[in-house]
Amino acid sequence: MKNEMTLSFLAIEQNEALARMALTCFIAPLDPTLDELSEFKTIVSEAVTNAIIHGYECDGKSMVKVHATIDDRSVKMTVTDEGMGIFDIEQAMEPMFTTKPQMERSGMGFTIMESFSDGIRVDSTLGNGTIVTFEKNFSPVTEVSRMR
Amino acid sequence: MKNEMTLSFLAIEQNEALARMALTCFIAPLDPTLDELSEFKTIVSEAVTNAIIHGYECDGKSMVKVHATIDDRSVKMTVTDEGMGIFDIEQAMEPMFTTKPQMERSGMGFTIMESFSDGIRVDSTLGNGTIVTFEKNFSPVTEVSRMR
Amino acid sequence: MATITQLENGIVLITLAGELDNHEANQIREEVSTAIFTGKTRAIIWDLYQLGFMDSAGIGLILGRMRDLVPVNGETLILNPSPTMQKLFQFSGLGEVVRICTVEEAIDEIGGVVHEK
Amino acid sequence: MATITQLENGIVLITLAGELDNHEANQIREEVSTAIFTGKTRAIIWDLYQLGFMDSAGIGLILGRMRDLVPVNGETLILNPSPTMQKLFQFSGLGEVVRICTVEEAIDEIGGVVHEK
Ligand SMILES: Nc1ncnc2c1ncn2[C@@H]1O[C@H](COP(=O)(O)OP(=O)(O)O)[C@@H](O)[C@H]1O
Ligand SMILES: Nc1ncnc2c1ncn2[C@@H]1O[C@H](COP(=O)(O)OP(=O)(O)O)[C@@H](O)[C@H]1O
Repeated sequence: MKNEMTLSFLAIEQNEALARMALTCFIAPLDPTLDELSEFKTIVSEAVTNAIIHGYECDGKSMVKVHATIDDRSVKMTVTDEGMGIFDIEQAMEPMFTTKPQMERSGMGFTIMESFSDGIRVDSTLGNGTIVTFEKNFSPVTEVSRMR
Repeated sequence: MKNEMTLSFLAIEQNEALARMALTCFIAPLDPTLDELSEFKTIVSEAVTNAIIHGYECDGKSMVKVHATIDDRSVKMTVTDEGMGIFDIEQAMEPMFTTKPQMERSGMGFTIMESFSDGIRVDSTLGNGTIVTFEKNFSPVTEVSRMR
Repeated sequence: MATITQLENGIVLITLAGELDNHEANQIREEVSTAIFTGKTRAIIWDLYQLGFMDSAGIGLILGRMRDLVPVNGETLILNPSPTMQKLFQFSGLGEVVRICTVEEAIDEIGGVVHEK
Repeated sequence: MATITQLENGIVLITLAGELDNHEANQIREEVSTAIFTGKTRAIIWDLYQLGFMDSAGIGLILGRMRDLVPVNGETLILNPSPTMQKLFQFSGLGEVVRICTVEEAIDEIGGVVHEK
């Protein structure tokens, strides 16, 4: 199947749940396994949270944008903010690296996004914002692997 | 509270559920009553379905756009398509009027949208598309009126 | 989702669940229609007790099936809609065929035989 | 949502439900921290059996509370995460404190007294 959506929302923490819900509903027709679904949800949550709290520091007035497409059983997603950008992308992607230890961030976001997706790409310019692009492939539907 | 979101999606019928879900999740922090919630969901469903099936005739390539804001306990929403537009808005809003009886449309969409909202406005230009704007006010939260 | 049961005496019971929107109505229309034209249907009971959501597409679906029954002068009853759905039926002039009752009571009203399960 | 129970012997049981994301972690952090600093906490049991979703914010919350316990050399056990959550704990080096067991078994491991409810 083919589908496409864009969701934009204010940079407030409440909208983390909104983004997860909308994207979960978007991929539901692919009939993902429980594990695929929760991994995808986790990716969405990590990327969207980063845009809200790092990109915009929860300013409550800027907009985070999530764009997603379904092409057969592959989902592509980009999470975009026009916020502060990342100083050193390589460093940011290291496990345990965080610039917000005082907020008890674990620095595991990018590690999780990498592990749970089939490809991630980070583009960022200091002062201009960040675009994180993912791809995740969903397994073919077989009778036994689904909950229905 | 204040919040804002925009959701765009391809004109396919599957996305009716996506729009309902996303908007339901968006207004959840208002802690609406069950009736308020299901009336709001119905409004969303009617307007989005119209954009998909009347505006774009389910072309599967054009995008429907839903924009919503929360200001205190009032929600404003616009559903926009750049599709075929409405020939005669007054006639279209009459109960039982439909241009798609062969699809078993009941012609009750606008009547429902009017009844369940606190204000509706329809702007449309033939060949250019339609914008439907709603307002719905949610009752103040009281201990007894909520399910929690 | 629609579960269709052929009861005695030409009564068809349609139990709806999930969310009945335009997409879902288009998915189940054929199955429901076929069931009605199989056998001598003289009444339809729609049980909405388990239905979580319905918009005007549900009205269209039900009105369409009422039209199917016009030639045989058939009856329709709609059971247990939510308060919001009930309003939709009122707006559409279907308030009179709505009942808050069990399927057995509805069968009784139509004049069928109630069978113990 | 976090339900916090002070058990005997300085063990605090934190039962999580719903979705633990950054927003939720920030909502419950203070309550959890306060509970730990009330009384002489020497061990925390996190029961995730009813938790529907967790992302790295949950890791941050749990690691933060493990740090709270460092001065008293306290123990932490994480019970019954979903397969996806279990992966998050592995990635973060917390795999060793994860258990698939009942709260009673966890108390037993820590060396507390199991009370019948
Ligand atoms: N959208 C973003 N905008 C600005 N900085 C970001 C963004 N996403 C990530 N970062 C930076 O990368 C670091 C590592 O991110 P991540 O691995 O998700 O861990 P965490 O969110 O726990 O800090 C963050 O601490 C932050 O400095
Ligand atoms: N977005 C739209 N674009 C074009 N025409 C529309 C749109 N929305 C409504 N209409 C027109 O208005 C009529 C009445 O709409 P409505 O009351 O929702 O009933 P129904 O959808 O059942 O036909 C439709 O049949 C259609 O001709």
